Amino acid sequence: MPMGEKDTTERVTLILGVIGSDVHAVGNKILEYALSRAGFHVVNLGVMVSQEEFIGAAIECAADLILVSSLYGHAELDCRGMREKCNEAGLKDILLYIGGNLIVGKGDFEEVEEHFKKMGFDRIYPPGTLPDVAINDIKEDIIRLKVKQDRGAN
Amino acid sequence: MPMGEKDTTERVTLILGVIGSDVHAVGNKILEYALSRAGFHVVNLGVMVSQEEFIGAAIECAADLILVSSLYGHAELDCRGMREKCNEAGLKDILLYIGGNLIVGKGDFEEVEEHFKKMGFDRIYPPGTLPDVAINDIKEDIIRLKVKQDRGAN
Amino acid sequence: MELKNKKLSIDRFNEVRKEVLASWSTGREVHFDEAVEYHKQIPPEKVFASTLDKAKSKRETLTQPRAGVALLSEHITLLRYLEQEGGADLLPTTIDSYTRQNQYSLAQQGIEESKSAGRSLLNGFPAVNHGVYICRQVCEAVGVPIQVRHGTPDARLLAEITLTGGFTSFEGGGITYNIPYAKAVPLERSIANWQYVDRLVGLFEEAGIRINREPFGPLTGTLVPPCISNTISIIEGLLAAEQGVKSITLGYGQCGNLTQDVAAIKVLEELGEEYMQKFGYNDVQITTVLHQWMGGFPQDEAKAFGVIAWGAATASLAGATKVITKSSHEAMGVPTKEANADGLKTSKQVLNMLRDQVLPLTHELEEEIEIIRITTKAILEKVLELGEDDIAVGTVRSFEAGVLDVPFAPSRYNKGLILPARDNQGAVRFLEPGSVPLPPDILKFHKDKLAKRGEAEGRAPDFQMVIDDIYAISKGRLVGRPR
Amino acid sequence: MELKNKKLSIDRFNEVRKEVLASWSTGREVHFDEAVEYHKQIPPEKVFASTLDKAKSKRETLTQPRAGVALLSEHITLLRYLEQEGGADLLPTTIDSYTRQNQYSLAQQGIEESKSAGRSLLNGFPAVNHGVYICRQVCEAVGVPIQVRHGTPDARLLAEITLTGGFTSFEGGGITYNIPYAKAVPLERSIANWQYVDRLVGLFEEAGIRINREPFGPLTGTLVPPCISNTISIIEGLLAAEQGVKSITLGYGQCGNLTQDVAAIKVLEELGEEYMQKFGYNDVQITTVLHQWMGGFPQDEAKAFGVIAWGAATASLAGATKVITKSSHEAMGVPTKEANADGLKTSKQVLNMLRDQVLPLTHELEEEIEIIRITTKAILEKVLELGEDDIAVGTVRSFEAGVLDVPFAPSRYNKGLILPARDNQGAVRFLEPGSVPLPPDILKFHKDKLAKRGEAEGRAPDFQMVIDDIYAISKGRLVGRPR
Ligand code: B12
Ligand code: B12
Repeated sequence: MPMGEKDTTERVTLILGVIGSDVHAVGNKILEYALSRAGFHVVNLGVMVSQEEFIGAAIECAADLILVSSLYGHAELDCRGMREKCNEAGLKDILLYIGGNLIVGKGDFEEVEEHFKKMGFDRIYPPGTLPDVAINDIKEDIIRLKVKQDRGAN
Repeated sequence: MPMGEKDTTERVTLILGVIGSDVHAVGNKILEYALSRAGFHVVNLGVMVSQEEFIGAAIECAADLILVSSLYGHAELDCRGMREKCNEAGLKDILLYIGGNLIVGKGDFEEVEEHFKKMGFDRIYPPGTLPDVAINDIKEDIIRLKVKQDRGAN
Repeated sequence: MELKNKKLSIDRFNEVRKEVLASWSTGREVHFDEAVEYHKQIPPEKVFASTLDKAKSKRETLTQPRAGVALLSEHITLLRYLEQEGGADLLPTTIDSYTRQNQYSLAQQGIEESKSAGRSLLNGFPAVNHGVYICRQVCEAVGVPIQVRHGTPDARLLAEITLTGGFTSFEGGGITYNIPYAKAVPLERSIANWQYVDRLVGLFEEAGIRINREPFGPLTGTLVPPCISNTISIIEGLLAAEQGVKSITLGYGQCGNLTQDVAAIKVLEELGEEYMQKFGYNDVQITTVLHQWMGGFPQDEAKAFGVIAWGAATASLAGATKVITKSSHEAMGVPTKEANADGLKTSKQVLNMLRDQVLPLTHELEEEIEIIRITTKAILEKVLELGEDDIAVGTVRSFEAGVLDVPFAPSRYNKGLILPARDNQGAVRFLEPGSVPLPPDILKFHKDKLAKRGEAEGRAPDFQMVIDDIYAISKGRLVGRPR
Repeated sequence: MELKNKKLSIDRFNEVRKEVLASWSTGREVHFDEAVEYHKQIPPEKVFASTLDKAKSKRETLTQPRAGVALLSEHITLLRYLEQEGGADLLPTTIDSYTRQNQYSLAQQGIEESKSAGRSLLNGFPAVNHGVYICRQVCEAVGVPIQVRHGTPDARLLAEITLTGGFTSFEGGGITYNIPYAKAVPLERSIANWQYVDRLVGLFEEAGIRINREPFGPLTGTLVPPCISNTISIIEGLLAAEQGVKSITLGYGQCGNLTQDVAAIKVLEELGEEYMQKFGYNDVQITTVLHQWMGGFPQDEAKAFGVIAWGAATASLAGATKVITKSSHEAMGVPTKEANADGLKTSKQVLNMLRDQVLPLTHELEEEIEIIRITTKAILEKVLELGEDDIAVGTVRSFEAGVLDVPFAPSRYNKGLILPARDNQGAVRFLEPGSVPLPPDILKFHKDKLAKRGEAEGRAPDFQMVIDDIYAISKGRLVGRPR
């Protein structure tokens, strides 16, 4: 029996926040609204969130996914070592998404994607990505993950 | 004794016109005004001037120089063979200048210059050239030419 | 035959038609009844007249670029790009300069050389040489209405071929496609030739097919006082209506001063309708078009974007039904399709941002409207007087007398006595009125305005001021101040 | 110490100064008297205050970009390019985000990594880390006045270093560089820290050196109702004036509706001057700045040029003393120097073309002016009431009470109860007034305006409408209509 839409989203907890010294709050507020309406359980840490705060919240809430925003251009500096810290904290399976304006300047997005993939992010989004895109991806990834977990549990 | 400014310009007759089926009249009117004010004897044929008309007028007025304008993009087609026709008509020494928007589209000007040099034009001007540029060049070229002719006459 | 503003008889039309269609081989492809059938299957959203009508009733300003290259597949690629990437609401097919002068052999040579050069050596699409079926391929390749834009004193064959070819709008007129576009074509002749074109459109109308017509408002594009261009646009509208044309878009080229431009468009529409009524053409749809600045552009592309955006803002605030867009390549050459699409997109962004905003009627705007209205009417009435109530005859006599006079025009049938210059706010005024019958108080208004500018600049208004104004926008300003 | 709107005593200032200068090594380079001597030799055309003054008296609108990169020579190259190619009348030095948060070690790391990466990994120029002498090299490298632009709640050290470093203008304030730029900085603290900055500027003033100050008007840049940003700009102006600042540029971020934007700038200037008088600051030079649209931009560059040009047109028609320009890269990332210069050039072309044109006062404009005037005054008076006539105290209490409230701000010291949305003409109105003390008839005006839009769109105004409006300009429109 395929999993119903409800099941997919209700079981899912997302951590949302803007990393580093970044204060861009508008997209964050919209993402919170749209992800919550899509049925996810959203824990929004707001702006200026450190790696430690993301990871702490993810552990506390048993989150499936961390959505990192970075608009102001310092994502390369701010995200360094995040995947490793997740691993150290025991968050081995956690999905890491990142979106926004990830580098300083208008770069080639494929290079940017490559770079952040290497840093351990599962999905990387170009500037101006609409929430719906993320919502679909989350559903897809989570189904895959849950199915995997369920299989593992059996 | 160097030639005075007066002498340089007063002895000079210029044929001015817009070649082919081109009707761009505004630049032509301004060129006529500016070149006349600079002291040259200007014979303005206006717009839609054929090669034959240019050459006929040059012979009739014993002109030193033909200034061809072409704005509308067909200069390559309209100017073909003009130098040869001048030669045939006995206008071996005549200076040929051309300016305007010489090709269709925004091309590399150096290529355009090269191309029209090969076609026998002495000076080629990029879009938007101001009359003063041409006035200085005419003086320079004419002095050289007259000196040469004077030497020849002696 | 003697020129008269009278609907051509069908006999006379058919007589001429034979000659016209015989003047180039592709004329053979024209069959009127078949053309009517062809038009009947064109869906309304691809028909110019209905699309303009809808826009007018929604108070929307549509975008339309200029575009045309020599060869079919390149031309289709270009138009599709402008539709899809540029979001053009209306498309053009700009005709090359040889075709405009009926030099079809030269056009043919241009086609051949373009083929071998691998790039367009012609500055437009040679529709006559291509013929009816190639035109239909063009029209069928896109999803929006498409218009023939050119500059042809004798466009009879071009009209036959392109209208049979499925185009639903045809630009031009006996004055606006002669005076700025020709040197030696008598007005009697060009007007007569355009009566033919209008009659052809009228025949389509009578057969149930509405073709849109558009006088070329901007004329020489360079400091044309609004009363001049408005008068001429309205005259051509009337000439077209007499031949049975029912959808007419009156055109105007932006001058740059917002108040004057908005006033010009408002008067154009108002008097256009008034004179249609006056002459009993009661069921003509009148719409308006503003052309973004038609004079010399800045070479710098960023600056050109500024000019383009200001043109779009003006069109929107004036409530024009459509705006003809320019590109950032304007000063340099025919734009690439990308540059052309960019001009559309810049314009669209501004139009959309201004769409819901209106420019309220102010005292200044009312004054400008009144000035343009009075002057336009004065000239129109003089034209009618000289023509003994025949506006075609009046037009010819008015140009002879300098009552109608277009600045910087190449035609020898244009007196060229008037000199325009900008006032201290950048509005175009008469420095020299020539023989244009400006009422004395209006003339004084113009002189005063220019005197004020002269004072501000510490110089007397003269030809140098005119030259400075011709260069001004290309040098990054509106008013050509001394440096 | 308790917050009060009172000129800091020199003793208190000097006490704090020691701490400030000790907080990073480059603090050692600051010597006030030497700085004054340094400023004395800066020619007037490179001084912000005098340049703004001149522009204001000539009714000219000056251009200024945003720009800053990590390393000195790149930064100089950038500024020179903007001056020479872009024709910027005024230059900025935008500070990176680490420095803004006083994270000088992170900034240092950013400098090092930028050096090895060969490109700027910082989003601005880390002036504190670079220190006084590097700042002077920047200021000496260009021929126009240059300003520090940032977003720093505690900018005391930054001000000490950059003003000693020769900059002649300093942006920001205790509210505008806290509420949109920080999450957890108490207003008491940021206002106190900015009193220090203003006092420092006052000391320069007393030593004969005029430094310009500029509250950051746009706040979060996103649908901020003009009465909110005007009130806050004026408050910061008053706080600065109390500390002895004599040249103040009040700022405003374009919303997009021309009438509203023009009205906002006019009221900002008018009330700015009125309140300065009211509190006895009689010799303060007030100028204004309009920021081109500060919210989300279209990704398409041609569309972005449309937004930029419309911003320039608005600045000109509003008569702002300067305009802060955006670039066509805005939605994508910090612009290249070429894109940045293009934004300047597009703006300049429009400014020049509109320079001699004025927007006449219409009924609609008067109404909008009246609405903004009444509301701004109502809020200002409430702030004074809550502060028992102390505007610093009143500000803190007003934010606590939601009397002052900025939409979408990240600060936890901001209530965030108001919701703005555009009306049917695109003017920004209150959908939710929160606790902002709108007079009842004004509130009704806002509600009616939004109801009208709701009607036009067949939906009730709600948060979805707000979201649609946030996205609208980036999607090519002004009003976020449902699709
Ligand atoms: C005004 C204008 C028109 C008016 C002309 C009115 C008239 N009869 O004069 C109208 C609207 C009628 C028109 C029609 C057309 N135009 Co036109 N027009 C322009 C425009 C906008 C300005 C030209 C102008 O008056 N400039 C001001 C004067 C003072 O400058 P100027 O003409 O460049 O001349 C100066 C210099 O170039 C120089 N100069 C010129 N010749 C020479 C020669 C020498 C020896 C020297 C030293 C200097 C020199 O000195 C002059 C004085 O400073 C230009 C684009 C632009 N520049 O912004 C297009 C432009 C020239 N037109 C163009 C085209 C294609 C046409 C049309 C074919 C189609 C159309 N788009 O409608 C028709 C052509 C009709 C025909 N058969 O010729 C193209 C040419 C494209 C190309 N080369 O790739 C241009 C560049 C626009 C574009 N980007 O597409 N046009
Ligand atoms: C408004 C704005 C501001 C406001 C922010 C107010 C506030 N506190 O929120 C102010 C004026 C204060 C500001 C300040 C600064 N800003 Co700013 N700002 C913008 C601007 C114009 C719009 C941002 C916005 O609100 N967009 C609307 C929302 C809805 O979209 P969004 O933020 O992009 O988010 C959406 C998507 O990206 C996506 N998304 C975001 N994150 C994620 C994550 C995931 C996983 C997914 C799936 C999707 C996703 O979903 C969101 C909702 O649709 C952008 C440029 C632009 N986009 O046009 C610059 C921009 C982001 N800012 C920039 C910069 C540099 C700054 C400053 C450093 C300096 C400055 N120029 O003043 C400071 C930084 C302060 C700091 N410490 O962070 C740069 C970043 C440059 C870069 N990366 O190369 C930009 C791109 C402008 C530019 N081109 O220079 N800014």
